[in-house]
Amino acid sequence: MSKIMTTQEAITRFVNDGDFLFIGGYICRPPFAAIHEIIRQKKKDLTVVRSNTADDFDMLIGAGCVKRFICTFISLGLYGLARCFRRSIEKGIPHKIEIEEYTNLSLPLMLMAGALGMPFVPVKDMVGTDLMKIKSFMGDNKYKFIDSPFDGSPVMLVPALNPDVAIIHVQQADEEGNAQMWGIGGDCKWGANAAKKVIVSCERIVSREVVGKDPSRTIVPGFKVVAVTEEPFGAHPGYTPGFYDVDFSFGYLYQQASNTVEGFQAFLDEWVFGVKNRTEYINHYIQKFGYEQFKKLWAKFDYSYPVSYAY
Amino acid sequence: MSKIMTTQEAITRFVNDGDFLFIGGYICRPPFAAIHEIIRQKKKDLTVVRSNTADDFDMLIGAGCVKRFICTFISLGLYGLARCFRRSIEKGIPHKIEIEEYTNLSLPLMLMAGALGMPFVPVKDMVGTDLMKIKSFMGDNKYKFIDSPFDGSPVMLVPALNPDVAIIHVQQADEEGNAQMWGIGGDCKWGANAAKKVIVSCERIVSREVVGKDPSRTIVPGFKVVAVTEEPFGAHPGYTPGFYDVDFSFGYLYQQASNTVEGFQAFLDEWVFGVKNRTEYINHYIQKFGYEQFKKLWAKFDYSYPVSYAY
Amino acid sequence: MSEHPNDYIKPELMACCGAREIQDGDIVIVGTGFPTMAANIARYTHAPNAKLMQESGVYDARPLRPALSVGDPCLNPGAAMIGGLVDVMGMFLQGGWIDVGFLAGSQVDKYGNINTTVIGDYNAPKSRLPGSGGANPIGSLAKKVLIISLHDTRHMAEKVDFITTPGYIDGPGSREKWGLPANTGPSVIITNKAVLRFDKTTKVAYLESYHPDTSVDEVVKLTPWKLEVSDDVHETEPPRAEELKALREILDPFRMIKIYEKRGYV
Amino acid sequence: MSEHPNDYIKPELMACCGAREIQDGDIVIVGTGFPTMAANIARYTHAPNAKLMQESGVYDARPLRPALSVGDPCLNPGAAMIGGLVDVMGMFLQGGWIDVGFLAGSQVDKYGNINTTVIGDYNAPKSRLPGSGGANPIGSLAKKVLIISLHDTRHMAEKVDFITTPGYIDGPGSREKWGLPANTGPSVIITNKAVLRFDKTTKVAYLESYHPDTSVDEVVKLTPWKLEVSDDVHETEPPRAEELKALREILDPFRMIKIYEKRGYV
Repeated sequence: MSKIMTTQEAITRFVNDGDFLFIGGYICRPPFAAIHEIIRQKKKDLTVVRSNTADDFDMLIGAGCVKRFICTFISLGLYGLARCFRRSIEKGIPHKIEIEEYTNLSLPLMLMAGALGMPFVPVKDMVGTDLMKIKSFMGDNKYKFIDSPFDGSPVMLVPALNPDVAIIHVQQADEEGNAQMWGIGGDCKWGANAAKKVIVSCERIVSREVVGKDPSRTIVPGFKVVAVTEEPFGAHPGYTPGFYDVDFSFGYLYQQASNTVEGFQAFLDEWVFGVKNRTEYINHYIQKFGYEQFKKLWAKFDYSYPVSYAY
Repeated sequence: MSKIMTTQEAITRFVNDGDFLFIGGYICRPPFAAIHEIIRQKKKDLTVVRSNTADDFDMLIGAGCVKRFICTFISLGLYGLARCFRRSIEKGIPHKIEIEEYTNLSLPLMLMAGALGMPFVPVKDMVGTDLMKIKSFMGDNKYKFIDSPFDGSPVMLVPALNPDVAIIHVQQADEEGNAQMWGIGGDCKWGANAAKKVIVSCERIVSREVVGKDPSRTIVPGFKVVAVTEEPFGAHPGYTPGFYDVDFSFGYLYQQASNTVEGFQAFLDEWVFGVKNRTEYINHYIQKFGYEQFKKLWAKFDYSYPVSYAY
Repeated sequence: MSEHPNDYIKPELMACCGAREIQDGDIVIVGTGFPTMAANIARYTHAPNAKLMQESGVYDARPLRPALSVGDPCLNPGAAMIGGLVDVMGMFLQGGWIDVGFLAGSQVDKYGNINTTVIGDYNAPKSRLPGSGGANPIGSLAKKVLIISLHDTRHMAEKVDFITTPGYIDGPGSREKWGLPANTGPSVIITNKAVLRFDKTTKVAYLESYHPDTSVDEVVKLTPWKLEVSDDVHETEPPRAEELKALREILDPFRMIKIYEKRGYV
Repeated sequence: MSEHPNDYIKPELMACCGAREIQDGDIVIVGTGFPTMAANIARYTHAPNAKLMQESGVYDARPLRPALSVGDPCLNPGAAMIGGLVDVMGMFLQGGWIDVGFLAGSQVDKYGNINTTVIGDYNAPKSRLPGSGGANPIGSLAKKVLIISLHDTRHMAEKVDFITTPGYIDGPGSREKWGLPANTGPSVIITNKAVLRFDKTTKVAYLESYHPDTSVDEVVKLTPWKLEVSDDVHETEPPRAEELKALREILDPFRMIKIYEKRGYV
């Protein structure tokens, strides 16, 4: 049963205003095609979550799609602080988002707990710091501090997270949604599997037979997936291992643009609202910067050794 | 820094009487070369753990190496109940082992908790059954039943396990111990990473460069590994995906032998004590059953597609 | 109307009874033998989108021979996903995604509790069995549990010697009391004589249908608890032609299923 | 005696100070910039068996260019293992395997607490910073934490505005009270002026050595808490020839480290 559809259809059908979204990636495999479509469709009041975020989440915040953000970290890396995020928190532009802060240990484990059907999970970090003192929309359920029933020692418990929808970008998937990924994983596998529905964006759709040649690469089974979208260069300006490099100059472009509200709007008008889909986006990129610059992003050829699962 | 050594040396140096051992596999990749060596060296008072066990654990129990067994299941599959295990429990031959029983959900999660540095982990199974009533050497720490501090609902917590040594068999590893595996995983990754020391047995030692061509296949990092042993056909009569099939007729041979104490002893005398190492074992196999039968075990050729991690 | 060839054996009928419990799109966790055959009959007939998995870590395998264990080599090549126990038992089962689980045991009782641990006293056993393995979590967490059993007073009991896997435990309210997820629990007991379901109120298994060569009276007599009989009790529908065709031509060409006749499934 | 060329810049000295804290065989979790350079200088000099990892999921990468983030593409090809955050932050860090972690922040205080969350009031911030990321768990759980800081009264504080990452929190006994693992915590603060260590009793950072172009007095004056001075205070050993060679010829041929001069590390 094929779940292949356009990103436009996937976002229209499966992302609702007010939903709780996990969006995978971090420089590696951010699902930018889907993120742009969420902005194009002016989705709002979203709660968004991921450990370590960058321009992708900054853009969603600047575009006014986000109400709440369960976060650990947001920055433009090399280019410093996240501008839209700062404007939201410091000046309420376009509005002040609510944030609930965890860490790159506790948050991935909360997603893991969600994926594994656990109500909560013990973590060893956060204790003794101001991260314990601040509580936002999760209130007293941000964490609980108990004495271990085993040995009486103090233990922090953090709750499982189960997003409504996960959106991830991977190298390849089949039409049922069996999603295969390699390289830096972040919290992608657990976040996707914690969600009630998964939208899989991929560089290439492959046959079920190709998936079956190397089933240990699958991180999400088809039965959890509601939509499969084929979006080559779908993670640009982030990268996808084996497909293309980070586009540092585009990252600089975004940082420069997002320095001001006007610049950010102009960026959206050009790169999000000014195009209908990823194909037009890439076409615009090539028109503007030239095919040579586009071609420079392509990954070099350096293949692994095949393995066998036969008996 | 190479950690390559013989299985004999690895077991001599890193497995002590009284140790708590995780032994990976289950029909797929049981580390039989190491198991035979443990028996040859007459290690004793071991506590052993794995979810789902078969002839491998039965043999260790029959040989008198095991004092305690944290278990979920033991059987000879197709060939019915595990004979040595039954004799131990029902008749105290060679002695009655102590067993602490969990399930194929709770036990893997206890190993996962051990690997992740968690003190305990909540599980949803076991409740309401006689598995809750029986407690052996773990006593009241077999589990704890609490009211969730989040919503008051009843939650069972089971403790993390951290074995002294893990022994696993994988397809390939480099000299530092970076261990790569594909196909059915069981609780191998979590069990190995929960242990304080890991002994990696592998079908083939490969260069660090080969490992680096496909780093997402690595399940244990070299820094946890104390010994790397190259043991082709090291999982026989179990199988290794891509290398060789299960040896059903040998499984039958073991079952027939282990039906009686005398038969079991004769089996050990022939296949464990009668050979010095895995090379002699395979040589004996070929002598006894012929090269043609040996050759039939070899896996067919059916390779996956290579992938690239380049940028 | 389906055709019903009459050359079937009892294990084939039982596999078909299992198949009919599976709906299209169901996510099914299977062991070996009956469960795999039943689930695959469903896939090849009315439930083409049902998906199977094995607790060892395999999802949607494409085995070229019948798997003889959940760790069988034939489950590896061609599967859609292979992880480990934490993936299947944790992420999929405890995560709440499994629609159907199959279980069998050395003893099953009127509440659908199953014993795979010990016959006799736990500390001085008459016979020590393999233990829970994946059975307890499947019985605890799958939305629908199908139990396969031999129908006699050795394999069925008023009360099992040891509850390895929870059915309705002590009866109404027990699963809820222990915090097991809502809408889970045993759905049916398929034996070599009959199909039993569980009364919504009492949670005790009652007779829904008796197999063609037996009768209500015989089944009642073979059952060690006071077996209630459904108002619309009827003969079990025999295997349909298309079910047998899937089983014999695609799934089990060597008719390994006959081994169950030797084990008493007649 | 090592040679000490005198053409080094301050960030190079600081990277060498970091390198000297790493012992052979140490498992080191690094971010980008200083930490990677320091750890790699160690690997190419006295600690060839030290191993590096990044929180994003990478162990023992072999990057062909300096990584610009923990998710940089150059960390993928050639690594010994790639998993995800749960593998590195959970299995390796919370699992208790990390010997050394590096941290930097917008503010660091006398107890080695670090702020990467907010300048000013949390609810009405003067400047909102990126947040914890991996910093809090590294500061909580690594056996030895090396802190990198600019040495002035803006970046160092008697008390940080917000404790993102625990040093010794409120002083002696605090880490123990909160249940943080024994024998963890900050070990050193390496600044552009000096090397500070933590007093075993008071847990307050004191002056161990001042860099060649400064003095005890200057460092004391630049430090916003009453800086105790070690009895054997001395000048920091300048970069050794072999350290600079590793840095300049192998690790950073384009001398990207100079960017730190622009950021005030002079």
